[in-house]
Amino acid sequence: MDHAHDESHPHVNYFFIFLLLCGCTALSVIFDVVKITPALVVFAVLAVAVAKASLVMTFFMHLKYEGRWKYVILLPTAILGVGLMVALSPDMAMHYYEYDVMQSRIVAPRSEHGAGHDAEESAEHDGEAKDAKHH
Amino acid sequence: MSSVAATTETAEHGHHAHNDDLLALLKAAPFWSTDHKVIGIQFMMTTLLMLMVGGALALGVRWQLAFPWENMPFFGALVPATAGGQIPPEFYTMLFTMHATVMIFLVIIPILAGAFGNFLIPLMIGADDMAFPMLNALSYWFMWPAIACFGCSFFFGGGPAAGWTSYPALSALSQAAPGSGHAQTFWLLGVTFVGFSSMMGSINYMTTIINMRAPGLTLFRMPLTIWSMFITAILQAFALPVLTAAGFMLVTDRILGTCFFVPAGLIVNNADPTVGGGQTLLWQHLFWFYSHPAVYIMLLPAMGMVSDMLACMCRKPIFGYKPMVYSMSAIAGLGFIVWGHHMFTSGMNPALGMTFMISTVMIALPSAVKVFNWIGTIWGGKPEFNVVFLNCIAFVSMFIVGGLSGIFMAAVPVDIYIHDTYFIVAHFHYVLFGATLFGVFGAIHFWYPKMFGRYMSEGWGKLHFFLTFVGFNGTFFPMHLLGVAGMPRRYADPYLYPYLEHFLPMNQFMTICAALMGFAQFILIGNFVLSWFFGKKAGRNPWNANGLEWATPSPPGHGNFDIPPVVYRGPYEYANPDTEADFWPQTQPPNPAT
Amino acid sequence: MKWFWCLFFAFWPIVAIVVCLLAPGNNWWFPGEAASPLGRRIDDLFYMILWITSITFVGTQLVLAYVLFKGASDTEPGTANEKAWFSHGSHKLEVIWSSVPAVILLFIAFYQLDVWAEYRVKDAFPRKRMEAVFERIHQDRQKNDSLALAEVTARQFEWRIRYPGFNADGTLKALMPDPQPTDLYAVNDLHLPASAPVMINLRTQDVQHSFFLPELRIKQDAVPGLVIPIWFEADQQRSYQLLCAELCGWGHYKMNARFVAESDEQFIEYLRQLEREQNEDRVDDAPDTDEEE
Amino acid sequence: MSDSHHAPAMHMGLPISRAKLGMWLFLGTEIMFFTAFIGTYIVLYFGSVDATGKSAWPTDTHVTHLNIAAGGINTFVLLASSYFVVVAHESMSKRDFAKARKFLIFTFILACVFLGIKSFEYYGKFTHDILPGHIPETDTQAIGKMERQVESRFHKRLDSVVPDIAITDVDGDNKPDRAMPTDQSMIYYQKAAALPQLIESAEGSRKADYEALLALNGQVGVLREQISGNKLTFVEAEESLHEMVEDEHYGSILSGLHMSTPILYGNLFASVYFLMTGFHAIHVIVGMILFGTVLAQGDKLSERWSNWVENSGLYWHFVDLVWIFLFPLLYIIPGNI
Ligand code: HEA
Ligand code: HEA
Ligand code: CUA
Ligand SMILES: [Cu+2]
Repeated sequence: MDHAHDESHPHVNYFFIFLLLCGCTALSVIFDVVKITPALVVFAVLAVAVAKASLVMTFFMHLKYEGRWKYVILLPTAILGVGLMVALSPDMAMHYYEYDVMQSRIVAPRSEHGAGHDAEESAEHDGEAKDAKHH
Repeated sequence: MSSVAATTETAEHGHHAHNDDLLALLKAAPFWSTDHKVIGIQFMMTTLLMLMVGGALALGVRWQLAFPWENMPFFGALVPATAGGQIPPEFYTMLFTMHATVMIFLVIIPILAGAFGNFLIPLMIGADDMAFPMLNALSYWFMWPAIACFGCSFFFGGGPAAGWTSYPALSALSQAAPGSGHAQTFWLLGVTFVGFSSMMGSINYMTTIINMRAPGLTLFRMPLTIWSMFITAILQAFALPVLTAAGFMLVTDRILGTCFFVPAGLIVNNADPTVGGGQTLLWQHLFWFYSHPAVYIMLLPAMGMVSDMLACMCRKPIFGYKPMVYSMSAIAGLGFIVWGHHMFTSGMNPALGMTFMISTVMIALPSAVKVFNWIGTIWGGKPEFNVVFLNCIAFVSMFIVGGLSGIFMAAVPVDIYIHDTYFIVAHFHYVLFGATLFGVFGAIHFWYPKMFGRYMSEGWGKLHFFLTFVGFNGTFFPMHLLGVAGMPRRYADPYLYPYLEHFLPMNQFMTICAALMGFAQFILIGNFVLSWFFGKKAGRNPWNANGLEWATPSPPGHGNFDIPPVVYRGPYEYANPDTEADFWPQTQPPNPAT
Repeated sequence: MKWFWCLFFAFWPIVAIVVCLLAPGNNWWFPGEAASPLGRRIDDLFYMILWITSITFVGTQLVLAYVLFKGASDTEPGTANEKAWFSHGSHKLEVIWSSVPAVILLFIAFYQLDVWAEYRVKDAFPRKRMEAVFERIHQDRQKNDSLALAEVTARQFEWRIRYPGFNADGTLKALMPDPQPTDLYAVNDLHLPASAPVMINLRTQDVQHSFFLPELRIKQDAVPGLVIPIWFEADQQRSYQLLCAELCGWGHYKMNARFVAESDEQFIEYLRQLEREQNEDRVDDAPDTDEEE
Repeated sequence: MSDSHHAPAMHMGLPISRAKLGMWLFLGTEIMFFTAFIGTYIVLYFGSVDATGKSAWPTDTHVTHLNIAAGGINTFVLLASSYFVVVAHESMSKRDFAKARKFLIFTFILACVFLGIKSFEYYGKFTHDILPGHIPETDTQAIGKMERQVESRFHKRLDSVVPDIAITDVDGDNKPDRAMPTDQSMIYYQKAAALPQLIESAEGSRKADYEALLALNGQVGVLREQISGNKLTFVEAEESLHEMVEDEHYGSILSGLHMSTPILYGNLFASVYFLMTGFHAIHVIVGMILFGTVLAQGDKLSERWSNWVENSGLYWHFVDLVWIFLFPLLYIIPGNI
């Protein structure tokens, strides 16, 4: 059924979409520069990314003009993708068990490098600090 | 009416030319062909070869378990890594790793999806070829780099020694398994190549099945084989990329110094402590996210083919066609959310453990539906007890055993005890060999006439079946007992432990049975090769079956269908009272009288 | 011939069942009765599933044999009906045979949850009973000290065990996450009090291993990078086999040790003994766990 | 499964071409592929905690040398290239092939620009040794790394300046009398030990070289002793390295060395960064090959290539999409959580 590409869909002003996308990118950079509350930045930046993605998909990838098959392909993928991350979180992101060898104790900031450091360093074994109490 | 029935008798006409056609085709392009049938047969030959290789490795494993540290006769001399025929423990590790790798990545997956998928899909949906023939050929030829990588890994690298699951840190730090050197890296590359091969195949199959069906072949008129191949392709397409990604991460961990799977502070074999910050459980999650769906990739096509064969052999419609389709889809869907059952003792979050237990036991439900429907199909049928039928029954019977042992493991508390014991080994050999391979043996006998225009020998086939069945159960049934007794898997010498000492005779018995089963495979290979030359000639539709593939000449020429097929009904109209014959091909126009 | 095959398929499940029935008598079964309360509950669950699956197994194989025999006799020459039964299935049957297993399966799943929780969920650990042990052996502990009595570190291919040492006043110290100068060390020999829940911290120094006590039905992987607490309770005062159940390299099969469950007094005496040995050797500081021999 | 005998419909399947369907399915698999990477990154991000249990992912762009500006510009570059692909495809369907070619050339150039900027970013990381496996995560490791670097410079210079004969020749006749030690560290040790003797017999610049090496040898010894005795804090180590580099005798041997700042989870960060951007870059290259094939047709570009352009376009938009998510995830968000 290899019929030629159909030109049925209405004309889209691609340049306008492009400008929108550029605007979005600028927005996310602005969010980064103007420090509003960090959590808000994350949310805003992700929202902008999703907006950009949907613009690209709907117009550049012509999804707006495709049949319902688009959902059949994209929804399961999206569910699986999000599901994978959700399922990984309890083990990888939020540990149920304690770390064995911590990456290190907190690295003291350069300026306040002081006396206590030696003691701390010597508590390490094999160049790695074992974490004392953490949950 | 019986224009097709007639062709069965008169199939000789033109058949000869087509046979030569195929031979000519093979001759003209012994290596490179984009014809799906040639590719399917290429896959078939390669995987049967690999079955022998994987089986030989298994016999090495069995030797060590039956006669620990004794010199392997004649075989030992062939393999340089053995110390004068004796299997050193690190070589034992490599043996079962390679055994599983070969069997899973080079036998089961490619024989189902590669050989049968390729050969059957276009024929059964009435297409002249796959959607992307070139991609298809590539998917076969990507097997060879994979085989080469596995070969390099085994023969030049020292051997991958982390099991087929290759858990880090054992697989990520080369010092952890000193013998494995570059082998593990090669191994991972091999898996990546197999992945590419499957990937290309699956996209091809999905496109072909979605868009190239013959007129009239609606989704719910597709044979279950096609449904199963379709669902398998979906599983592959969405699960495999995750393994490929994880594989890349593990490769870079090994050779580029990344640390996705390497936590800090590991001191392996006196080396400096590692500095990474990665997590080993991540690999297990990503690996099983693919490899659990993969076990259904290794089963579903066999389920589909067995359904078709059973209906045809019993001369009876498949019992519950739609439930069969839905249950396969359910298996696939649920298959994506049960992977954690391989990690019950891994230190996974206990809440995840509960969730995975519930989803895992629930996956038995669609399997139950399928089992009951197969039995329902035989019920009231008129079976002919030929090789195909026997293998199908073995499939059902063995799948029940393998599936039921899965229930033990799905229950987390019980799995705490039986995890990583021979109970697991028993389980997966029952589903992989007992179910899938018997299904495949049946399918080989069933579609052989279509592939080569000749029957395989019935007598030798039955002998092969008998020996394999007996040998198989003799080898693997006792493993359940070993597992309950707490014998851990992947042990080169379990008799080190007093509580396992008395299992030596049982293991020797199992090894003898394994050798018997191995011997039986020579019969299969012999039957396969010799029937090519001496088999009884077969017409277009030797089994009086309904599927579209039987409307082509045997073997089909280039382009498959000499008469463009039009489909009028589903593939299971056996014993329909509206027709005289006890079958009613999908392509046969409706009877004007009714 | 077809009768032969019918018998063949009917025969093999009988063999399977006979083998299973013979198994316990021939010592082809569990390595002794479970030696811990949790282990017994695991065994009970095992037997429950065994019953359910056995019935399913027998049932399905019987039906399979039946339909085969029926098929064989229906194809005898001269049987009345020429064609097979024309049926595309039965909705009622489908509903029955999917809902009945569904109920059974859900029962299996939910019935297991609390054993699992008790075994692995930290908040469900038998804390009270563990504390009673600390009391009996006079452990000097703060509120937040680890419940573990020992730290077991797996490495290729042995088990290293670290116990807390003694205070000057003779009380046992609590186990600290970091090695302490007073700690006591042993290799491949784990001693802990019997008849009470005891906890260890499991870690690994290199690759993944798995702590497996078959007689107690306990198994837990030692995961690189994590410290995993496990508790168990041995009924009898004797020694048990401890093995490694996760592939960890060429020596995986020989990575064994023993676990000795003993009375509280014997346990303390064992630690004293360790202390004496360590001091005799004039190893003043604790040997570094990570040092090579 | 119905046995209804309707006249069969002539067309089965979806109303889109096989190639496009195949491409979409392929994109589905690609989504899963990148999901694995991005998911890995996200969970490792949150799992990489310090002693307080908070995520300790390195966010300070001064130490990670993450170049937000470069990332931002690259976003524009890719968006623009995506735009050109769409209009190229539009021109193709309007049969204006010359125009399509022009647009595709723009796309191609923008892809090159993207890769150029990417290599610039990579280069910045290479020069600061922000590479997986190379990054010290604690002060101790940073000091250790400094020691190794100094030693390796010292050894290199030893190798190039002191001839092998100096240690194999015992009786001074310039002929080897004994075999070279097989152990590399032994060679360095013996070469260093031979320095005083060499100084006596050498002249001019050679002599100066030897003297410098001898001085450095003494200094390395002091350094080693301090480090093994845990006597050096990071700041002191940094100072002493600074002094060594400035030293008039042997400073030139060590020129350019500086302390690497320890970055907690820096190796994991580098792993993730290079893997994700690297695989994205590989996808960009594949896209360039796809467009390159069209451009290679030159004037012969025709109707036949319309599908090709459409499908490579879909692929290209996907590559763009991945970047749309990578940019905030890698560059912007880490500093804000
Ligand atoms: C074709 C391959 C295949 C198939 C189909 C299955 C099917 C199943 N598997 Fe299996 N499995 C493997 C291949 C397969 N498995 C492999 C290779 C491993 C080991 C990997 C390794 O570690 O190396 C493994 C390991 C494995 C484990 C991990 C064990 C461990 O390591 O501790 C578990 C745990 O839950 C499990 C469960 C199941 C279940 C519940 C099913 C179910 O799908 C089975 C469902 C079927 C039935 C239940 C039978 C029919 C139903 C009835 C007759 C109805 C009535 C039944 C009841 C009421 C109970 N499998
Ligand atoms: C499809 C998959 C498949 C198949 C078909 C088989 C088939 C067999 N397997 Fe395999 N096996 C696995 C998949 C499979 N296995 C997996 C995944 C593992 C887990 C590995 C791991 O832990 O990582 C495993 C592990 C495994 C073990 C456990 C090892 C251990 O844990 O220590 C054992 C032990 O008995 C075993 C035995 C056998 C035997 C005897 C056969 C027999 O059926 C084989 C029969 C023989 C043949 C079919 C070939 C006959 C050919 C010859 C005799 C030719 C000789 C040829 C020449 C001399 C050229 N297998
Ligand atoms: Cu340690 Cu296996
Ligand atoms: Cu599984």
